[in-house]
Amino acid sequence: MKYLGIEPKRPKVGVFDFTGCEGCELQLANKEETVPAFLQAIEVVDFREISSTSSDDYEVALIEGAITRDDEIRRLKEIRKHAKLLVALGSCACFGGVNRLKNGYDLDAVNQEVYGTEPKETLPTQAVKEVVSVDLEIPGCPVDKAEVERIVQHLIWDVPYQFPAYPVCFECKQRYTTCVFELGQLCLGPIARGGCHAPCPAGGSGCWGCRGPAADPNLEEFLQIAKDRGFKKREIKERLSFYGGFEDMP
Amino acid sequence: MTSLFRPYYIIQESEMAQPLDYNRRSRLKHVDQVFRSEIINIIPLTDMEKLFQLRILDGAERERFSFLPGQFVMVEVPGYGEIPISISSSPSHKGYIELCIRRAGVVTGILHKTRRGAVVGLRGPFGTHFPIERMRGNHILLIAGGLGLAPLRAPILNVIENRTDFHDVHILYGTRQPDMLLFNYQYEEWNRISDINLKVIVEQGDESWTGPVGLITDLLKKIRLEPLETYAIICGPPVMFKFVCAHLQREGIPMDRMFVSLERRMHCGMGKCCRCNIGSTYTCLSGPVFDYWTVMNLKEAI
Amino acid sequence: MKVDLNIDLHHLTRVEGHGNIHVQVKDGKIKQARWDVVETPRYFEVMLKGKHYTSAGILTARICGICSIGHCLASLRATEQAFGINITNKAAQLRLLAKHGETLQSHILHLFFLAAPDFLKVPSAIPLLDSHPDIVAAGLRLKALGNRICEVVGGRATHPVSLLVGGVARMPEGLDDLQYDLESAQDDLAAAAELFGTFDIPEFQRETEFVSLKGEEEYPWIGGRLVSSDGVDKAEHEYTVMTNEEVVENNTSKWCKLSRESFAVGALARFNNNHHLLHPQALEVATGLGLKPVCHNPFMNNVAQLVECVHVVHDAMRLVDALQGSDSEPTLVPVTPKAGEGISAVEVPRGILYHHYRYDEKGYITKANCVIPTTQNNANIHHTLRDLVAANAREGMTSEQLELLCSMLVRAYDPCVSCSVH
Amino acid sequence: MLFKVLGKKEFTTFIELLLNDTEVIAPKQVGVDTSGKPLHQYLPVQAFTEIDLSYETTEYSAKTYFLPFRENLSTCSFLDMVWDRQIKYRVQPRAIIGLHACDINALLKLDKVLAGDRFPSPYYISRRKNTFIVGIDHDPCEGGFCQAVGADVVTHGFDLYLTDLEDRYFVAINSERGFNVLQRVKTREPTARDNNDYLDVRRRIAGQFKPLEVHNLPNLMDIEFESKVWKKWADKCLSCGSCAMVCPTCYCYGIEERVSMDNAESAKVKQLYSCQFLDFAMVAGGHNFRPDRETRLKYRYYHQHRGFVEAYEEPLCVGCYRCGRVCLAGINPTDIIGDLQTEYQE
Ligand SMILES: Cc1cc2nc3c(=O)[nH]c(=O)nc-3n(C[C@H](O)[C@H](O)[C@H](O)COP(=O)(O)OP(=O)(O)OC[C@H]3O[C@@H](n4cnc5c(N)ncnc54)[C@H](O)[C@@H]3O)c2cc1C
Ligand code: SF4
Ligand code: SF4
Ligand code: SF4
Repeated sequence: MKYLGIEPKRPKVGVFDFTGCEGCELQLANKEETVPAFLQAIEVVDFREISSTSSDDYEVALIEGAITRDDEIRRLKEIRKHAKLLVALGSCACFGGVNRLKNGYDLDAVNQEVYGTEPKETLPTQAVKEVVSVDLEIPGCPVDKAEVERIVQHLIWDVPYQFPAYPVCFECKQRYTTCVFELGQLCLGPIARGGCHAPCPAGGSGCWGCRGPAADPNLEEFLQIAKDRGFKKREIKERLSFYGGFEDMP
Repeated sequence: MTSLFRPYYIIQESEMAQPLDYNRRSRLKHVDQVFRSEIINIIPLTDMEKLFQLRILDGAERERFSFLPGQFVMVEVPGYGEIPISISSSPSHKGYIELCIRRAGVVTGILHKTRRGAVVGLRGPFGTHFPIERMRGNHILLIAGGLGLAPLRAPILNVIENRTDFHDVHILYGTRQPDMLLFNYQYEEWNRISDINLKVIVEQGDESWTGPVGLITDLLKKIRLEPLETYAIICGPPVMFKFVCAHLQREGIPMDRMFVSLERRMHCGMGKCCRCNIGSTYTCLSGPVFDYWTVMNLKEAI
Repeated sequence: MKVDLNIDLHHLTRVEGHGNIHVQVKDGKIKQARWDVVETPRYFEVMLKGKHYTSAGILTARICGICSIGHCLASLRATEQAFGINITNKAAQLRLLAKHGETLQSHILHLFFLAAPDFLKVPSAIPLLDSHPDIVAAGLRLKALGNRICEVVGGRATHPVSLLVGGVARMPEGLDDLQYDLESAQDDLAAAAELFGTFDIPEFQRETEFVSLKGEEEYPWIGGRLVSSDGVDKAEHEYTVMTNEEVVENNTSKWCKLSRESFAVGALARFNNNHHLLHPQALEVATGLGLKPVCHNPFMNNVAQLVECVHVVHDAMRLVDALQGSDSEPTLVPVTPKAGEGISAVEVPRGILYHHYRYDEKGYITKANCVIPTTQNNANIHHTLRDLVAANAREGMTSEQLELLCSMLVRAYDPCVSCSVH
Repeated sequence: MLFKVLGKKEFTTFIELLLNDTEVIAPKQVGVDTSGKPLHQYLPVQAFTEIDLSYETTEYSAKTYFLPFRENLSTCSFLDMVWDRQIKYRVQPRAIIGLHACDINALLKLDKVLAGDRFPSPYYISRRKNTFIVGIDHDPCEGGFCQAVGADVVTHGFDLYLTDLEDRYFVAINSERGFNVLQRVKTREPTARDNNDYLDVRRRIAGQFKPLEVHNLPNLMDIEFESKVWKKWADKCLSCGSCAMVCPTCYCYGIEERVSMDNAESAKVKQLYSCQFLDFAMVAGGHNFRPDRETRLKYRYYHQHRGFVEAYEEPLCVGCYRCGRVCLAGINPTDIIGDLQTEYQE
């Protein structure tokens, strides 16, 4: 619909999946009450998981999943050529996601363990930005559909979108959640990027940092706090490396 | 049993009956109402700035709306956000106001896409103003850098309209490049008015630029001042007004005769959201216009 | 008879994950008829190694974005088996409720948005927004209901956050609203049944072995004995006897077999083995749509899914009722890790899922194995495909028609390919 | 002020009266912390037994019932060039039982900013006027320094205020509304003994506070503007905003406007914010007036103990110590103020 005389353009969107659980793609079909409006605001020209139409004529490419094989690298580069705007959708695409955990092992041994004598082709996990240039990253495991909707709106309006600068803690407080540290559990809330509305601490698991670090996180103090509260190095490390989002941090 | 508490309906209370008047600091509680205003004209100034002429739709509200040079309004594009913008037109001009807006983010970005006829919301005017009354009978320096001409245009027009009230009037304006000059179609007019000294300078000229090249302080050096009978208004980025004010101070102009307009993040304009605090002074209530002495005394102001 | 047909379908659409169909019929002879899974392998079993028990459920949920709750529950149960933990009855009810939400969400997604377009002859559900808005709206409402259940109990629709080792983090809020929504879903379910009644489901029979959990008193979802329609009956921890995984060429997914060259799991298998435990209303829908045990038409898996939707909605109502009236029994019991091995079997939307972990005494995983339903189905899909081609490679059949039929067959299994290559 | 004495049994009746009539918010135990200490929160209650008036403190203040974390300010419906705005203020009456003096004082300070001043906030006033407040006296909470900032006693801003005299409550009545509601139950006039007991309790409470020097803070803040103390504490700050969320007086906010996916309507939502966030003072184009933790942390104290004093002759902080308790990094007002004083003395 037109508003203030601005004719909204309807961007042609392609959705492409690489190594991941397809949970982020699934989110595009979630938040059902606005799905029809969402699908009217954009023109889906390629979305293998829900549609048999396929096309190279897209402006926006949403990339889900990490890159773990040669054919994926080739396919991604091809998509990059067509897309005006390439968006990494979800933590796998943004950081490698949980797939990155395999990078800690020798890949031959990994293959041996799972496939025995018939190893399958695989590369160390890479985030999308490690293979092609990325215009926008939407983190989250899975992504938050409400946030995706807002970002798409900003794309349509052609105005910048700013991710929240605050950490998850803030949203936890706004939900009246009792701090999970108070309950004796580890939580990355103080250093993880907010915007997810803190479902995990509220649900009882503590934050695992799926959205990567908040703007200017105080990692040093966080490590001190975790240590003071008796959490072991191994546990903290496991948590920080879980989604690959804290990979670049010292 | 009748219920224990009678609900209190704020809109029915007597205070609410008063008309909307932000300037008189009324006790009115309906402060979240906006004036629905129509964009009557859009005038592109540069690649980044456009001048918007806005008319309040409701006739009675329009009649009542008045402001002083230096004050700002909160402009709301429903759904996108609300931003502070200085009024760029003359206070004596009734009927519509002019806002010069640079494309910078969400709201300004959307405003730049709207078309004539679109309706936006206005609240205000808010904030302090330049003390034009006090300046009468003095020499006037009006100095702007870059987008600073937007807030300065109101006092410029005000001074021009009341030219006889003032002694010498100097308007100095500088930008980085010639294509960034705002309101260049008006210089001719301002310059033709005898007795107004308008000088424009750019930091980097181009092929077509014939005027002076350099910093705004270069223009200042050429002006002979009578410091104790001069008032100065300086609008522009902090680095610029810091240099200019320091220069003028050395020339002997008292710090409380120089006025600047500060910019801070704002969400309400009413001293509630705290986002514009400098130290702990609300820019929206005690500013945006401050004299230089106050600015010097505000910790973290520049 | 001269029948030449060629299908070279890369990355079949409207299924989860990447798989290819290759068919070549020359002079009426099948040269090849293949279902190849080419999804990139992810090596979850390796990633699990060295992880703390608190991470296992969260990590394995990421095996699949559609059945994340199923994976999480299988993982928790395996860990609890290893530590010798018994969760409370209330926690079990909550978990089952979350599972029902997922089953509903997943089945509806498949039925309305992945499968229905074939029957309505459109490439996706998107054009249906304009042509059949009522159908789309009903589908979205049912899917939303499934997701809401997951959200209320699991804390989030995809990748649950409240399901922990030892039970469920907290008693959910909003059960009243849920009950109301469940009751109001009846009309949409009836509409769905009516819609599927109008669909032309291909007639095709193939004698198949069906594997599922064995229901004792209730339609089975979490844990219990394992059965096959060919008469195998094993305990949960003997799962390897049921799966017999092997690595095959051309496939990043493994293949499984039991009494025959392949077997099937999923809604149809559960129905065939446990139909007598379905809610009467669900059975009525089954009868109405011509689904009778033991059904050997793989396309009828769609109908079995719909029947299960009816069943889980009714069962969810029962669970919500029970939970609302329940006492102050905790939802979470304390957990002390210990060295040991745990195996669990859970019926997820696409069939039976096994998780198997070995723990050290500090609660870190030393070995893990997961057997995914689609992994178990892949061989069967492959073999059925060949039979389907054989039955249809006759005069008048075009490559396009056959491609659609083959695609519909694969989709009928609702394969979760990335899962199968976890 | 009028005083009455209310028996404990009548008090139960009184609360039940409220419960039957309106939404009641009261301190409620929500769990225990790692050391087994009970945790309380102001939450809606359905029965008298859920209320625990002997609570020491709550993690969150009652601020959220006046300044919700998120509040819809208005909605707009669009039609191409024009739009129509709807504003709704909350008017449902509500009662909050068991607020301590500091929390009522906090409301009085918020009143100054949000209900008085040049632009009163209708959203706030509407909630404030529709909330029936019953306060209660209590022994100092751990860490609290309300006496130092003059917030340990409260003389107005409530409807009723209770002092527990073991078998009965001594009730101060501060509003006509309070008076009327109290008339629904049996009360009696205080006797000399009641008065004595009441004053004893007050004296006992007042005698238990630890001193903290704050009177010189407005000046000290300016003198110690460049102090190393700020950096020392700011290095620990996580910029998570928890302090501002639990504080009964922090009122800063941000505005978020959203358009519905079908472009038919929009909502203007106010979200309480924190001055500790990186983008608190960031403007378009990326300039940030307080880019580092040090200036942000300092600003919070500056606002509370200097700016507010300048404007209203009293600090904004009521000494409830909630910010100190919630901070994972252990940043707290007593230590910071203490450090500043020490440094000043050196
Ligand atoms: C008193 C005053 C007068 C101003 N006058 C003018 C003018 O005449 N012409 C002009 O082009 N600009 C003026 N500005 C700057 C203008 O307000 C910002 O450019 C504008 O807010 C950017 O909004 P946005 O939504 O496009 O940017 P975004 O980056 O999307 O900003 C998001 C929000 O941050 C806040 N914000 C961001 N930058 C500023 C800022 N610089 N000042 C205040 N709030 C900000 C606003 O609330 C805005 O909605 C003035 C600012 C102030 C304080
Ligand atoms: S980011 Fe998470 S939800 Fe998204 S594809 Fe990866 S594992 Fe799945
Ligand atoms: S709370 Fe943490 S793990 Fe959970 S969604 Fe938010 S950022 Fe991700
Ligand atoms: S600053 Fe801290 S101690 Fe002071 S009122 Fe706020 S939360 Fe309480």
